[in-house]
Amino acid sequence: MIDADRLSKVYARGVYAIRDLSLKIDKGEFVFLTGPSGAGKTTFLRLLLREELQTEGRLMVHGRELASMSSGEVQTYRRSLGFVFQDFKLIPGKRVFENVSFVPRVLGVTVEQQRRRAFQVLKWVGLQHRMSAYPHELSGGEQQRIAIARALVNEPSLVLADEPTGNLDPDLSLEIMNLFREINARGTTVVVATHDRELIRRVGRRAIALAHGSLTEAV
Amino acid sequence: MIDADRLSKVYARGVYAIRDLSLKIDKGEFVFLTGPSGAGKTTFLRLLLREELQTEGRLMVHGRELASMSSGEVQTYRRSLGFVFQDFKLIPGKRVFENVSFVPRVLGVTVEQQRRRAFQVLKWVGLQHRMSAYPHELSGGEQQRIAIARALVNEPSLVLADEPTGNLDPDLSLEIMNLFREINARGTTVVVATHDRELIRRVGRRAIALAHGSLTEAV
Amino acid sequence: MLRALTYSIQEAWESLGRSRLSGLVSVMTITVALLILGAFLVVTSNLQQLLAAWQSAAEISVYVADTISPEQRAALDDLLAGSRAVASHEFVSKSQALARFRAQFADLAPVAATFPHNPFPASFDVRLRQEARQAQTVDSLAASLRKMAGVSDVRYDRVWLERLLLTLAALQAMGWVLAGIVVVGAALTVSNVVRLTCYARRHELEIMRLVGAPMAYVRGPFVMEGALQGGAGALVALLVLWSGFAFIRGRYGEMALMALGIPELRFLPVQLCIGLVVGGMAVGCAGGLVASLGTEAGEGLVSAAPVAEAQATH
Amino acid sequence: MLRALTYSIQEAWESLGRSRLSGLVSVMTITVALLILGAFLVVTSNLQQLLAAWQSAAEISVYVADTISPEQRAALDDLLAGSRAVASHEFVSKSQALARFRAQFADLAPVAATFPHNPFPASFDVRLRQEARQAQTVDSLAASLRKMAGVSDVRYDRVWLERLLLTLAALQAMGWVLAGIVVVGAALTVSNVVRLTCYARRHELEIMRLVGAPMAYVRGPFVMEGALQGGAGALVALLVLWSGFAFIRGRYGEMALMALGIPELRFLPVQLCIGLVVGGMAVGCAGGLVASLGTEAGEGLVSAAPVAEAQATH
Ligand SMILES: Nc1ncnc2c1ncn2[C@@H]1O[C@H](COP(=O)(O)OP(=O)(O)OP(=O)(O)O)[C@@H](O)[C@H]1O
Ligand SMILES: Nc1ncnc2c1ncn2[C@@H]1O[C@H](COP(=O)(O)OP(=O)(O)OP(=O)(O)O)[C@@H](O)[C@H]1O
Ligand SMILES: [Mg+2]
Ligand SMILES: [Mg+2]
Repeated sequence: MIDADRLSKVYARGVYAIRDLSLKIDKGEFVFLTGPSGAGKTTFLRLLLREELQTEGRLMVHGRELASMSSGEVQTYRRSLGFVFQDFKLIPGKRVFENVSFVPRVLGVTVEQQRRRAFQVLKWVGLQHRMSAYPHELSGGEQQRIAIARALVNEPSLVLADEPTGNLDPDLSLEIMNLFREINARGTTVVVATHDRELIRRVGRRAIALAHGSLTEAV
Repeated sequence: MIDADRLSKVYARGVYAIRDLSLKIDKGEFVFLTGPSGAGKTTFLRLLLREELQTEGRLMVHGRELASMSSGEVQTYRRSLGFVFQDFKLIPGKRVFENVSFVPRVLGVTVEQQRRRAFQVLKWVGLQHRMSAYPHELSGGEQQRIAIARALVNEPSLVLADEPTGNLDPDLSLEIMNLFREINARGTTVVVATHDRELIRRVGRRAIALAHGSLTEAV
Repeated sequence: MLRALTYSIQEAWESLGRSRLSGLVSVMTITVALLILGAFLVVTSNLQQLLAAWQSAAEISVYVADTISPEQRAALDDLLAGSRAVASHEFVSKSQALARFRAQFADLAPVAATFPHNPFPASFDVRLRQEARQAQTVDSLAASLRKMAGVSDVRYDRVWLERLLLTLAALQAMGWVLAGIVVVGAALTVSNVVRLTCYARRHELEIMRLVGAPMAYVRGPFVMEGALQGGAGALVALLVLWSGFAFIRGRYGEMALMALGIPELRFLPVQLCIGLVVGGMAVGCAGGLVASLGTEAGEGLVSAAPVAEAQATH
Repeated sequence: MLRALTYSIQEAWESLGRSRLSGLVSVMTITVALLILGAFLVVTSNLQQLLAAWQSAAEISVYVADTISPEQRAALDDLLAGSRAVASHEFVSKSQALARFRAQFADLAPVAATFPHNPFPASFDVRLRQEARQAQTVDSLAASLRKMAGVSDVRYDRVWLERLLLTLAALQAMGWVLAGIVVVGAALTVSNVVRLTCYARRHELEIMRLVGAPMAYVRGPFVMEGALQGGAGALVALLVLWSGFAFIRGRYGEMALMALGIPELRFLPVQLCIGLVVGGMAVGCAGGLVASLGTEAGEGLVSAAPVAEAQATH
């Protein structure tokens, strides 16, 4: 599914965020991406979203090289992804329900489908009762769960979650991970970046550890 | 130092974020505020910042009732605080160093004092080498550390930190907590909201646990 | 496609409803720009009537000797009819000239009564074409007329002619300057409105980009909102303009017609009104499109800070 | 306080430097608003000269019988001198009247030569005060003049008078309408610029509020930036206006003076120029102040979405 080959990403000022990274993630896998602050986790996920282009090396998803996609192909590719942003990126002017149903809506899904899916994912993250609140009326953890709901609403075939439990307590974190496991069981590939070693231990899936942009150990 | 008496905060739509909360924090204490997502931690800190006004009850800091302060007094009061926001609130258009020295600058500190203090706190959080980067060029954890540095730059007598380690790995989290402990040892009162039970256990200070806006247990 | 359209209309409508003050300011700004443009057009079109009225005054008088033969007169008539500089000409006989004097100078009626015989010469009153109204053309026409047999004198008011020329040129220059300022103002207005729209929609846009939404969805609401605002602005501008026009006409209309010698005070023709509304919508659409493009490219239009922020946390 | 000032200037300067395009658009918008205002003032002040020139034309002619006695003439003189409606009056003798006829109607010089004796009556040319220039006032003055001994006729051109009245009224009405539009436009412009400034500074402002920064620091940079932009806009507007004026004067100046009978084409007086610059800075300051107040209160000016966002994550 995901195949990185000697991948490097250099930002302005010569900062190596990813350096010579080679790794493979199979279709249907559930993988943790871990490592200290600034290790390159977000950068790797952003490369997978094709928000950034690598400086060197090759990054393939579904057997397609991301760097060589046309902008139309990027659109199509992104529609098959679900992304949980580290900073949530909720739309402040829209209610929770609209925030979640916004994605299927702009992808041209029918109105009933939009509502059905949005209800379902809000229920999954336990926030159906806060449906008509605005994001700024929610606590940090609640906002994070809305961000998770939005990533799942479109039944993506690949979920990329950047620190999705940073604002959640351990019990809730585990619940969310169980949700990811469920989705994963239905065939979706899941990549979760997290610092929470405890969580990784409790979920017990493969963890890829980065440090300074390179692999350190593959547990 | 901090004295809450039957404190309640009701948001619009009748959401009780804090309900009947009574607690005391002494001068020079180091206290954790914990509890599940939506327990009211942020709300309590925002009441302490006087960003919100309580609906019922009384909240005293330094023996002064916060609700009865004039807007001039609020200014003076806030200058004695250091606040780490859950969403960082860095200024996107300013470099890291400017972001940190911004606070002493707008409080009328001399230029050398500004630079000296800003250097010092950046060193504390281990980011003096990223001084001239813009916030969007930093990883989530790096941004969070800048937010912490900014809260400490003005040598506050009370530090309120909302989830300051949500984006940091366990080792770094402990380092930051050691920093807080150091400041605390010099007489500053510190209140840290966090989900990280492991961290609380390792730091070993008093923890106030909230749930649904009320105390559950005081460890 | 239909779904994208529905979406665009819904979003535009919602956005207008949500940020009412902001939308109002945008609409009012467009209104003012179009109002100035419209007022300019109304004044211009009425001034043109005024100029036309002025131009119908006789401009060259060709005095004819009392002894002119019918052939000479016919030759003169032919020359004037054949000249490309002449718009029209008219023969004024001796008795007509006397009658005209009596009518114009009623004060001197007793004087006229004392004339032993009619002292006024017959003449041709010649009106010039607008294009030909240049001092040299007139001079050369006058010179060739003077050479004709039976012509006693050719007179024309050079000062009046130059005043007319000058007034036309000044009006034209002022018109161009005003039009230029209005265009710059309108462009700035639209760019300000567009930047505000960009700011207001940046979160939606970022999400759309990141989930791979089709362009129709990304740009649609912008274009729709622009069109709605532009159209509304144009309608309001027309309404205000018409009210102002009706008020002025009601108060000064009759007098204006009498005094200025204009047949009627004219409002903008219907086609131009429709044109203004369509133009307003088009400008709004274009602004919206630029806004959507600008935000996509993620630079320039919005100042440095917000762009940085759009890419904020990594 | 000094430190706050330094800070304000630094921040304002930095902010202008950072968002160059944005600052440029703001300055240009202010420029256009002041340009329209300035052009309006220049045109108005020159039109006033034109009106003054028109007004100096005689408005009432009081014809005097050839048989008038010196006492009667003195009585008439006194009446006119004492009337509050009269600006000035001048006696035109019979021979002056004849000379005037010869000069004005050179065509009819041969006719004049045939007159057995001077047929023109002597008269008083009366000019009216602007305030008195109302049909009724003139009518009653004329009536009382007619009753005087030795007066053979009182003539005044009602059409001309009404035309003058009408033109004045129309110009005034147009002036008010234009001024109104310009004021609304300027207000909208400033509000747009202010909203953009609010957006650009919202992060700084929030932090300042939350750390208890003194008001001088919160508002200073806004006010400074507004003042700089307003001042720059005013200067550019004056420059453009002066260039335009110099161009028009260079090209049509001489003719204009001759044709329109204005003593000179005037630019704005120096005081008004300074006033415009100071006014631009004041408007900028005021806009900045409103922006800082608006952002503090955290509502209204900025549309719903960004406000929500300012309070985003809890
Ligand atoms: N746009 C950018 N320009 C320059 N440097 C950048 C940029 N984005 C990230 N970096 C740098 O690249 C490195 C890796 O960043 P990245 O965001 O991938 O880390 P991360 O593993 O997600 O860290 P965290 O756990 O703190 O979120 C960091 O040192 C960061 O400062
Ligand atoms: N402005 C608001 N309007 C309405 N409800 C709000 C508002 N802010 C917070 N709430 C609600 O109040 C409750 C407490 O929120 P608070 O932010 O204090 O929780 P928290 O303990 O900080 O949670 P987290 O750990 O997820 O950040 C939540 O249920 C939240 O939805
Ligand atoms: Mg990260
Ligand atoms: Mg919180």
